[in-house]
Amino acid sequence: MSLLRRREAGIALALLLVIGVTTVVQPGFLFSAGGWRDLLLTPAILVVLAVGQAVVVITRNVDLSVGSVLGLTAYLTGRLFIDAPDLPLVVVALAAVAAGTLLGLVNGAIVAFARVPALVITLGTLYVYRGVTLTWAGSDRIDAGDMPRAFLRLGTQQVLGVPVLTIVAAVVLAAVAHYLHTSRGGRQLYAIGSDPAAAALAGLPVRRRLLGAFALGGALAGLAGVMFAARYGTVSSGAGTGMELQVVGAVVVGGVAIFGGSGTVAGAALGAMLLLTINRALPVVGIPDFWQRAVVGALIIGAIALDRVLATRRSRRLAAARDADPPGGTTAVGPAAPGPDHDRTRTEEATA
Amino acid sequence: MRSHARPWWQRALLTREMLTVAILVVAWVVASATVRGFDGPLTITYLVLDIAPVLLVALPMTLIVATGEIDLSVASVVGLSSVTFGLLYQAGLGLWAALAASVLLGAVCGAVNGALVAYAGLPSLAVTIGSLALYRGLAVGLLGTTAVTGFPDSWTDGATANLSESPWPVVTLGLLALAAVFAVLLHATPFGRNVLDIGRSSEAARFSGVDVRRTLLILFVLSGAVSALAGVYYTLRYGSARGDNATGLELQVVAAVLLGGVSIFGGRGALHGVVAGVLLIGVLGSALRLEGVTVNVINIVIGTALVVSVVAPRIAGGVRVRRRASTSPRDGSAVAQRS
Amino acid sequence: SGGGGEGGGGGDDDVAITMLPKNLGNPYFEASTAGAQEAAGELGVAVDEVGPDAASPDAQVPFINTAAQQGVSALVVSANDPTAIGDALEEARSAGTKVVTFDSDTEPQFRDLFVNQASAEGIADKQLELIAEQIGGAGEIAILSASANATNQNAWIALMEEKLASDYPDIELVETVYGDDDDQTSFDKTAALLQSHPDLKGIVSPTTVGIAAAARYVSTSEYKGKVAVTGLGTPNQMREYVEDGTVEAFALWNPTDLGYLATQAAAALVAGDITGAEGDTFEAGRLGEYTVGADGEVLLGEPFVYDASNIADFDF
Amino acid sequence: MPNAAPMLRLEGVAKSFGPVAALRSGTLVVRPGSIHALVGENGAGKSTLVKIVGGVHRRDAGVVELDGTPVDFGGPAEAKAAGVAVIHQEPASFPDLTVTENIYLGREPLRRFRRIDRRAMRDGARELFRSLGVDLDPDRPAEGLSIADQQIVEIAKAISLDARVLVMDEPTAALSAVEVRRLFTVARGLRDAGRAVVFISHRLDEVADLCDTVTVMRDGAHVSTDAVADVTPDELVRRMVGRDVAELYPKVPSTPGEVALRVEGLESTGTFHDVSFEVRAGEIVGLAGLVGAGRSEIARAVFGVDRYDAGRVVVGGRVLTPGDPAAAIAAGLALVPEDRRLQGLVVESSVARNVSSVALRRRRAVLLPGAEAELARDWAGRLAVKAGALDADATTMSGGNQQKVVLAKWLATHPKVLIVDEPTRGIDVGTKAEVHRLLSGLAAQGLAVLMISSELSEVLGMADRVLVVREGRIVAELDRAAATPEAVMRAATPGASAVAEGGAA
Ligand SMILES: Nc1ncnc2c1ncn2[C@@H]1O[C@H](COP(=O)(O)OP(=O)(O)OP(=O)(O)O)[C@@H](O)[C@H]1O
Ligand SMILES: Nc1ncnc2c1ncn2[C@@H]1O[C@H](COP(=O)(O)OP(=O)(O)OP(=O)(O)O)[C@@H](O)[C@H]1O
Ligand SMILES: [Mg+2]
Ligand SMILES: [Mg+2]
Repeated sequence: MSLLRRREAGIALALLLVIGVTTVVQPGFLFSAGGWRDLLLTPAILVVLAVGQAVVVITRNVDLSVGSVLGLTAYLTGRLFIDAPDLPLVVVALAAVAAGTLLGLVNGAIVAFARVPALVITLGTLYVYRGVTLTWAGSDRIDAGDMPRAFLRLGTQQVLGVPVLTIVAAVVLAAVAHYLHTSRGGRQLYAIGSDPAAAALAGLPVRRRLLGAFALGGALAGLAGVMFAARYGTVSSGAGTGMELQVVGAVVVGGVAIFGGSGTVAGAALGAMLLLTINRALPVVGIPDFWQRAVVGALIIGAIALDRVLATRRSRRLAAARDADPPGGTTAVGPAAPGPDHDRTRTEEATA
Repeated sequence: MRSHARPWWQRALLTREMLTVAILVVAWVVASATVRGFDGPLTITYLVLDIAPVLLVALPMTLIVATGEIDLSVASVVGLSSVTFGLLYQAGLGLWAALAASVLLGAVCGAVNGALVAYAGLPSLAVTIGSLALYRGLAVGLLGTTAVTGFPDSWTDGATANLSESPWPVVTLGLLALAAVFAVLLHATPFGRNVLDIGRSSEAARFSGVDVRRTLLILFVLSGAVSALAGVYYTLRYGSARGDNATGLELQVVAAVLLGGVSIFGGRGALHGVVAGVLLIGVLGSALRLEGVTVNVINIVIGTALVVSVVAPRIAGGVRVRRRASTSPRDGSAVAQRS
Repeated sequence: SGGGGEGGGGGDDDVAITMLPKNLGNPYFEASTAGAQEAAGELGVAVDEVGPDAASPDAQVPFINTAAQQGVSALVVSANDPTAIGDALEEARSAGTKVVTFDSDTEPQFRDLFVNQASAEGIADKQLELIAEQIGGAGEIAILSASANATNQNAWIALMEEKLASDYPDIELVETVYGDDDDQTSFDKTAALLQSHPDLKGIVSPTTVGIAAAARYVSTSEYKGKVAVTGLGTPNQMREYVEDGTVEAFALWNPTDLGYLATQAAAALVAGDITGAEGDTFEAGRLGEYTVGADGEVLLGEPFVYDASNIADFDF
Repeated sequence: MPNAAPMLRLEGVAKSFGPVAALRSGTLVVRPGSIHALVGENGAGKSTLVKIVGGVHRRDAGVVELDGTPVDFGGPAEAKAAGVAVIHQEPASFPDLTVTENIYLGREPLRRFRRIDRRAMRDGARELFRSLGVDLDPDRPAEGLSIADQQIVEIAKAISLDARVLVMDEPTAALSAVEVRRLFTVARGLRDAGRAVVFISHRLDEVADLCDTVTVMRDGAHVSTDAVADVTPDELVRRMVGRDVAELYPKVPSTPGEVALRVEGLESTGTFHDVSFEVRAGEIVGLAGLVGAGRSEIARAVFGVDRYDAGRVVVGGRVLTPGDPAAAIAAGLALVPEDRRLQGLVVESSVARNVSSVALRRRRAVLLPGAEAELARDWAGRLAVKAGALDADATTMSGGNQQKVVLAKWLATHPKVLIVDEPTRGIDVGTKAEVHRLLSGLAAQGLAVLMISSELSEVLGMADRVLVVREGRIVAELDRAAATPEAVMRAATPGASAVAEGGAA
């Protein structure tokens, strides 16, 4: 645990480092109304997605369809504003979240009941959901003019200098983190990811938990869709394309093991912030537009490598601990070991 | 003792691969019968030209997935090799020199992935998501806004010309040859057996003297090299080397491989299934386009096909599902490891 | 839609035209397709819109191939790459299909006709005029373009760079970034631009997606009113920002007219009224008569400037 | 008490996995306040029966009654809820969770707002370990626990359920004597509290020691149920095997040839130190020691799957490259590893592919269809492997048969030196005898055999020489004559008191 915490501390440190360096090069990066706001605002959407993805990955699954779900729900949000102008914002938002939950449930149901790999299924639904959006939207798109001012304002509004979307992301993060850490269901998600077969043998409600995880992932993707519409003010049928890899990248950078069982949503959130902050920092420190992706890629690989180093240290420590003061299994062996061997000899002579 | 539980024809026909082959045949027949213009000679030409890069990359991907790993960086390698090839052409290199150099670079890209996965023991999914961004970044970085064009016809013909009067493009031969090579490699050599064993239990493979790391490294190098080859083909077919060439190809390839019946957990898979998977995606696309169906519906169809192809056998062979599920937890986890 | 199928039926008696924009889901092309349909209605020909979801040449090629297989009478295409789709177009033409490029051209040898929205010079000049007057003739500006390989954008940008050097000594182009015609990317690139160039006076975005995203970002930031945004945009996308004062004025030709003209030209080619040779003239319905210029170019006209005074009159 | 109404009753329970009839008619009647032994050969269907009781599998036929009321568990959860606790044969712990979380998973004590009460949980775990007399850190992750410790956690989990029926499937397979005794104490405690306990083991001495009633199974069917006092061990064995077991240790004396394997000063920090020994052609050398002494590690290092820090391994005069099993195999070395399901076999692969996996793949550049089956049929025949067909997955075989496949796989390479690690762990007496006959036969033909076993009697019965490993060092070398149980144990156990205690046991 302490070591996991150290893992998150590492990312946080890297984040601060990036911010620090960039701010030195360009004070406005932090010390300007816009700089400060974007620092908090830009990662908000990816953080929400990463939290959802982290929960799924912890169960040793993955949801590649989040980008398409975001696109669909973002468009739905806009459509509702146009087709049902007098719906209150909250209702619209809830509708989008509900839609996301539904799409997540579809993934979860197929994975949990047909016992098929999530990677394959969500790769399929990535295509399907995107196709549905394209069919529905066609060349139509939602422009800022189509959405209520009040809603668009949410995309940038600040409370006490903190953007609303950032607050939303923070609340989501806190809630999910609390659930994972302190509830039975939360711990079971880790158990399932740690060893699915053992989880089944232990009689955990594996299917229900998987459904829950995917539903949560979908719901958060839906919420992200709403945030997307509010922030970018325009939604085309291509919204969120290719986001899945960015999200998984963030989760991995955040130290959530891709094979499930370990990692925290806080880490995933930090990973998301780190990725996007670096994205924004690179041009400021003068890395030309075109080379930026390369740097991000190198960063992701670096982060995973770091994880490995830490993990290896951990298991070495555990092995050492076992040898140093061998617990139950190996301690008291000494004095009485001959016992059963004698007995056994006797029996087997008898059997002869 | 009997060497087989089931008669040969059952073993040959009642396989996951054959399901894909069957769907392909049906799709083809239906399309030829109902879709105007599908039975024309152009269909074959375009089909081959379009699927060529997917098929190329799918060959090594099949083996990688069969070990339980995955390589998502392939499309970026295609892009990077396309750019390198273009730049080398500008620099005045000959066709073969430029081609060799690009393929070599691809091999290096693959080696980097392979080293990180096999020797540093990092999860391939994560690593190659990283190198996907890295290699693509290098590709667009190298060329920026420019695109290298104007390759001599003598070069581009190799990628686009047909065999004399037949509707079959020249590249067909190359594809068949390479597919055959990989088929033999996977199904009839010790290396292939080891690949499948690693997919099922790399621990047991190690105890049988299989050099798991070297095997993985080789596979990723192959993947890089073949992707680079696809990059060159790409460049010559479209006569334009660009940093963003083949963006998103990786998902198409993975989809095709899985559609072809390779288990994402590793340990199971056959090349004829994958070839059928690639063709199926190509045929569906071309038939639907001829019907004037737009890209979105095509996406839906392909996505659904992917899901169904995985779910259907599960539901059919429900017995097997239960059996697999009830094997000892240790093995269960060892298998699930790679989900 | 089985429209393609019907088209495949008889390229000879009834005329079938395939409209292939850079990508679907782009309102600019929605407008041009509307124009195409209008023309089709008047001419009594069938127009089908097909296209990829991402604006890349390799995604465009299969649709060109399909058109060739269907043996459609004409293909009206906005090229994602000047050369990459060349072979496919040639094959289509050898199969008897007339090829008209619009909005974004290929190399001349690949098509019969290019319907140009406005001369590249015209577009470049107009945008520089606008930005110059909006920032008072001096200061740093940046360009937010579409994809790095977009033919027409790159052509305009090159011209703008020349013009800046020669005619606008006090205006400095500090950076050109690429939003790939994706809302989110363009939006974030705008943010990055303003971050990294605190003294930036204006942003020119010669693409409808880019200018909308830039305007959206600026309108919600403290740069509103301080940093000018202009370029090429559609009224519906920009209305919001013109009304709230983020954007003073922007330019664009009428994409509906562009699609209309392109379709008229295609029909004329099919009918054999013109061959695409310089000097050919044809009747383009409500737009009147047009003449084919050097290397098969037909010029729609000069770009039109939209601002608070007139934007209410347009809806596309 | 024995004639109280049954707490658990199974009658003619059947279960098949596809073609395999794992259980034909399982019958088991367990009364409260009784410890009931369930014995049978590998593949007799014990674990399958247990898994049905525990709700892991659903039965195809038959009745299961709990306290006289018929039950049909849909899953392990239902079984738990009904008061049935099962310790399965393969411990299944969650490496990423702490030991405590492993024990209480799904049943964590809660505070207000249904939040987990971590303190209460930790204290509970401490208490459980105290009652089992082991000191495990409740907060350490389960990752890296030795098999034995994993088994302990399983036991603690089962006990914490405070169930009416406790079923233990070979819980002692990996336990040390002391742990076994403590486990027995706990079990007796439960019995005296009126619970029903089912105990599965291949060690008949343990059955005699702990149980009051014993049920014998063979080929998935019930054979007999008696009071333990009424049946002799060899009678039990006869019923289990269905035939008389031949001599268990058919050791043919052989004349050692030249040195086949020489290990010189092998060193691996933390695991073993300065290990040197020789094995000659035609002799069987036993490697004795307590569980955890490091014998497997030595074997793995010699074979090359593990690296070592110093020393060298010489096979047939050739010095092996460290950490390169391929080289070892080429030199004529073979290792039958400790864990056959994880290391010995690719259980998802067919018998044919497993048998031919090493021999054939080293010889052929291209594998023609049939070649594998050919080789496999030959060896499966020689070792009398029982399998549906050569292309049947190894998963579907019972422990004993799987072990034979592993042996076949290595013998097919015609090795000069054969290392066997726990060759008969969890294997029934019948198969055991076959394996022993095979080994001594091979030795007689000039094969050099290094045998690791935790069963002292096995080592003494089979070995020409015995090397004793203690805490990673070879502390004694005894020839067949000198190798008495006392001598070996004295060498193996730290502290002289060992022997005294041992005698007492
Ligand atoms: N999941 C399964 N799929 C197919 N066959 C199985 C499965 N589980 C068990 N079997 C078969 O059922 C038979 C009984 O197996 P089981 O594990 O119950 O034997 P056992 O008495 O526990 O043997 P051991 O003493 O080695 O544990 C064996 O032949 C085994 O191969
Ligand atoms: N499951 C395990 N994982 C990692 N290390 C282990 C495990 N079990 C034991 N060890 C450690 O490895 C060393 C040797 O253990 P091992 O059980 O291999 O000894 P052994 O002499 O082979 O005993 P046996 O072969 O009877 O199990 C000891 O230090 C022990 O703590
Ligand atoms: Mg068993
Ligand atoms: Mg051992």
